[in-house]
Amino acid sequence: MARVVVDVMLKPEILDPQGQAVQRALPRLGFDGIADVRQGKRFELQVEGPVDDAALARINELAETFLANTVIEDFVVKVEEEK
Amino acid sequence: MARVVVDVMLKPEILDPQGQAVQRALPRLGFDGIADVRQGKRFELQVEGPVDDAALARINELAETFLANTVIEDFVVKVEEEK
Amino acid sequence: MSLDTVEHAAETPDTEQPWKELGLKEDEYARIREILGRRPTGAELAMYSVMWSEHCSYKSSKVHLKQFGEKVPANDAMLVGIGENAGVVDVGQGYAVTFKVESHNHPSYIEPYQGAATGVGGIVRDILAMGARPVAVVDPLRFGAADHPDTRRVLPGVVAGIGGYGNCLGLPNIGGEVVFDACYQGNPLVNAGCIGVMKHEDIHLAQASGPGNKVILYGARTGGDGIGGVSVLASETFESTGPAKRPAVQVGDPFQEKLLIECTLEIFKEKLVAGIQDLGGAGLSCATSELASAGSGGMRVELDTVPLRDSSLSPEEILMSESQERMCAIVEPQHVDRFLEICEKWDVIATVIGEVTEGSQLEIFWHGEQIVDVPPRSVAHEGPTYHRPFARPSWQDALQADDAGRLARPANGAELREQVLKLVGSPNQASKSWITDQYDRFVQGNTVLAMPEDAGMVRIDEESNLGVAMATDGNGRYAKLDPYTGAQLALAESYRNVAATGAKPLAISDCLNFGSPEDPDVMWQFAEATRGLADGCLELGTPVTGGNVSLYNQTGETAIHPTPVVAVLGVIDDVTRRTPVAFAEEGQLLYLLGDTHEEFGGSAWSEVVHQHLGGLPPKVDLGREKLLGEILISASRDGMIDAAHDLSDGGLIQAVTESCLRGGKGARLVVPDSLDAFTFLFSESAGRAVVSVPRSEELRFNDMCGARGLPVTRIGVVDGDEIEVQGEFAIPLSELRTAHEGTLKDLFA
Amino acid sequence: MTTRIGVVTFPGTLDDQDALRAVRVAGAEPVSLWHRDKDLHQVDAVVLAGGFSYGDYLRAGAISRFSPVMETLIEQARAGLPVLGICNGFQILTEAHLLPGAMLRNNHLHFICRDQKLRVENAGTAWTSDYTAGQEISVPLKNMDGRYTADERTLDELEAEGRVAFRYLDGNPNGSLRDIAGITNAAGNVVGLMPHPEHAVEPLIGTGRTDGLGFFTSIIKKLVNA
Ligand SMILES: Nc1ncnc2c1ncn2[C@@H]1O[C@H](COP(=O)(O)OP(=O)(O)O)[C@@H](O)[C@H]1O
Ligand SMILES: [Mg+2]
Repeated sequence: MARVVVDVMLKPEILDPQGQAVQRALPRLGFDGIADVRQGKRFELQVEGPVDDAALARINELAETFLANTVIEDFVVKVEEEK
Repeated sequence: MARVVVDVMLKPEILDPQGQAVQRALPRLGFDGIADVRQGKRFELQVEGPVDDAALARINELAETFLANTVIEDFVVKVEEEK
Repeated sequence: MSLDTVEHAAETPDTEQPWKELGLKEDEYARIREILGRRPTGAELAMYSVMWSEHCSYKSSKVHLKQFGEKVPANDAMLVGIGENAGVVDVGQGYAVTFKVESHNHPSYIEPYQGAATGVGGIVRDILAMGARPVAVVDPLRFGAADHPDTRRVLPGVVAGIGGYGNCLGLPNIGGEVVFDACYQGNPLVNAGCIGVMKHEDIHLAQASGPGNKVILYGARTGGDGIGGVSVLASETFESTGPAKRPAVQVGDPFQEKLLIECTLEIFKEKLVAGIQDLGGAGLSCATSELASAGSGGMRVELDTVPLRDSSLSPEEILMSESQERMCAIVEPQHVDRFLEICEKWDVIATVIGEVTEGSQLEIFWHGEQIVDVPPRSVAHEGPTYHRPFARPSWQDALQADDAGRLARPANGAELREQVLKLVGSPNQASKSWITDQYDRFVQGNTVLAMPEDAGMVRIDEESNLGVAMATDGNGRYAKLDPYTGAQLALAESYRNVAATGAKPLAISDCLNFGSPEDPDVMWQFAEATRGLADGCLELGTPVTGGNVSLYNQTGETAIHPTPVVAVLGVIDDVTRRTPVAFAEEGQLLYLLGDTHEEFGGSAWSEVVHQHLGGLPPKVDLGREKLLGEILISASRDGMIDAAHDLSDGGLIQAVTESCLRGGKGARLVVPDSLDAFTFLFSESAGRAVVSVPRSEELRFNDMCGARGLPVTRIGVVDGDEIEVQGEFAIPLSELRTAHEGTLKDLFA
Repeated sequence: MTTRIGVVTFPGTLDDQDALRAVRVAGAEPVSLWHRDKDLHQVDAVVLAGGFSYGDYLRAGAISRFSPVMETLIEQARAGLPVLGICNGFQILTEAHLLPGAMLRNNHLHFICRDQKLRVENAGTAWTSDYTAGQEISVPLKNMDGRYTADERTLDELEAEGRVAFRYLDGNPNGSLRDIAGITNAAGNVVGLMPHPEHAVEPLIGTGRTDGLGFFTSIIKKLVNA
């Protein structure tokens, strides 16, 4: 079975309060040199059968219509090697 | 500036209701052939200066003590090529 | 990219400007040129276009809204009236209460979660800007058909957004409405209300006076949110270097808003502000022009000092940005340091962006060059006024003639029973707990009553037990049949709900949701509804303290039902005397207050059983509503009743079912001689309530009603674990509970 | 000498005023503590109140756990200072590893607000001595991330040592493992639970019950008798 990963991130121009809160906490924790933090979602899908173009097209559609809210989010679909 | 990504996923033995909810919705949306869905978090960090071993070690520590709660979560740190 | 300065605008009168794309009419653009004596700069055009929009200027509605200021009942508790961020009423003991309802309909259709969340955020800042601590929120909602697939997208998102924002903010949600109707399919209504409390001396107004005083912007950084339309300007007038498409959707940060609230309250406590305004629609354009306009007029702003989230924003975009969680304060110079210190304490970014000046112009600079030089009143308060044509729709008579009285009625007890179960389990009449359990109703530790009570009630003074109550109501079906009466019925129901808890209704706010004002049918509905509401408020003695209008709620040619939502605020001297809805004491007597007629037009029964909408809505008798209210309040204060529930949609059987389920006790009902069982159970005559009276109080209660001339009928007793209508049918509570409480869960969980 | 009980306010804490009120209603002196201040101002016990500190961003309690006040609190809690974590406070205590396990999103993925029945399993902690073991109480529950989770070994250990302090009755509201609503550390001074006893200390307000008052009277008695 193959693993397909869908990364969903807020569009760059959209406010990301979570990422901001994390970033603001960093100096307090003694971490500096990190200019920006954005927080998004990662979906790991276990796909039955071959991950061919047709399967990827379907997963793209799934990401576009369901996993991501394209009004405010962008997404990337990647096939991962199974370890 | 380089981008470092930290992926945080619930440990495999921990119930992931968000992933499950996604998976359960799939048939309704007309998608099948996906055996499992897990949902995690993705952090994109913009790092100032070079991402050398020292910087990576610090980010690993950040992930271990802060970005992930290792009681329930695993994490992976990756350096991404800037596009 | 060259900057369109005031000087440049004066020199280039013939430059083409995208006024049309920004939604201005030709004559409006001409008027702007006339006011300024030249063409506007890009920044000025942006300001005028958004401030003169329907949303900000109320240009179609204000000729009708005027009545709320004219037909003001005497002897009112109003401290601050319409025109400010929110009205303020005196509730005694030195306390003042401010409250308001606003719509966030269109954004919630596009992005349900964020649209609803930022709706809550916006109304809370309005209340805060008056100087008050927000103490509770309410959320009247309307969705398309319950079983429509898109409702599955919109409803869970809206509910999660309202909960996500309100819960994180620490404001108890104490009431609201959920109504389903196909007419709201492409136009859900997401109205949100907030109540705030302060001492009289703490009332703050949105005005900038005192030359030399500083203008401080504080809260979130400004980003490219909600400026979709204005990007046209950046890209067409100039060669924009920023992202081509700015988002029309705003994302809320309730955590930031919580900090903003605490920080602002601490600033109020130290009396550090001379004027204050929240940033909502039209962002800085609105805040600066309104503050200046309400003050002496002069203000100078250095726009490049505004802290940005996105450095590529153009000055026009900064002026227009609707980034959430921001406030603007006018502060005397000697208080600035302390002001900034308090902001720092709460991790809130605060920046001096300008000052109040001697002059009468609002002047805005960008990198040292002047890009705005306008009389602020012309932007904020002197927008266009339309006298839109209106006429009674051609279909209105036929609709009213289609009498619900002719619909087939249940023929026997078995059919009645079946229809009762169908009614109480229909989406509109079903329990809303699947939704309301997602809202924190306990936070702040002052909630006396919350869902599913008739009105929400919060204690505002721990020593004296002074409290306030609020209910919101609106019935679009009634208003469609007759908008004048429909608006009065919304008012009457909300008034009745508040009185049923034992609180005295004081004043109202409203949210008027209608279709396109360019349609004379819709404008007629609007004119009728506002007239009905204004007349009703005059008669009931409850002034309109403020509200909100949402127009263009329509899909293509089809408008939503006219939906005036009314929020009534009441006060109760001692919250320990409040009356809940639950029938909890076995053996207590049930009395029906008021008169029941055969009134089924627009009723829940006609909808659920016959999918019918026609005829006339129930008649309104506001004198009777007032009397009923007085009786309910006296009875509660004097301990004559243990429970009360107003009768509204669904009629008596709906109210009795809710009260029985809430108390976990059954009831035996007897149909009064003067009525048939069907009318008794399903009629929606207004001005009624059902109460539970301890036997020891029966005489006293009857005497009081008799002495004051309110019809009262003994209809049964609290008893057992079923609802029995004698001679007709009985339904076990468990069966009613399954029908009533399962519906929304089955649809949306 | 009156007992002084501190309540910490983090940015985004919501139920601090309620907790202070509950302390007062129970008869102790409430003391407000500020997240940036390391000083605990000689309080005899501390309540970490509910809410959404730092918006619950990252994970509930994850950012607050690193506040200055927590440095002192963690040290003193280990030395025996009584600490009660309610809801977000419980989440902070697990993030700070003063209590084992972690809190995850409710299994139904919704915020839930309801009156919740609980059984007091351990009446021997600093915060529960006014209850009897097995006693059933009802207090409001309201949270998004209330599903208690720990590995099997930890759970078995908690059970064996009687450190499951409260269990949900009449239906598990969030998928918490073994119906756990609250736990205690081995010494019994640090207790955390998801439901809100501070919302149930006055008749009429909230659910109209006073079942939560015992938490506050328990600690006062313990401190007075100490
Ligand atoms: N969206 C909502 N938010 C909060 N409370 C709600 C909401 N919808 C309904 N409620 C509450 O549920 C109860 C029943 O609602 P409803 O049947 O509309 O009341 P009524 O008919 O008395 O106006 C009321 O307490 C009302 O405030
Ligand atoms: Mg009611």
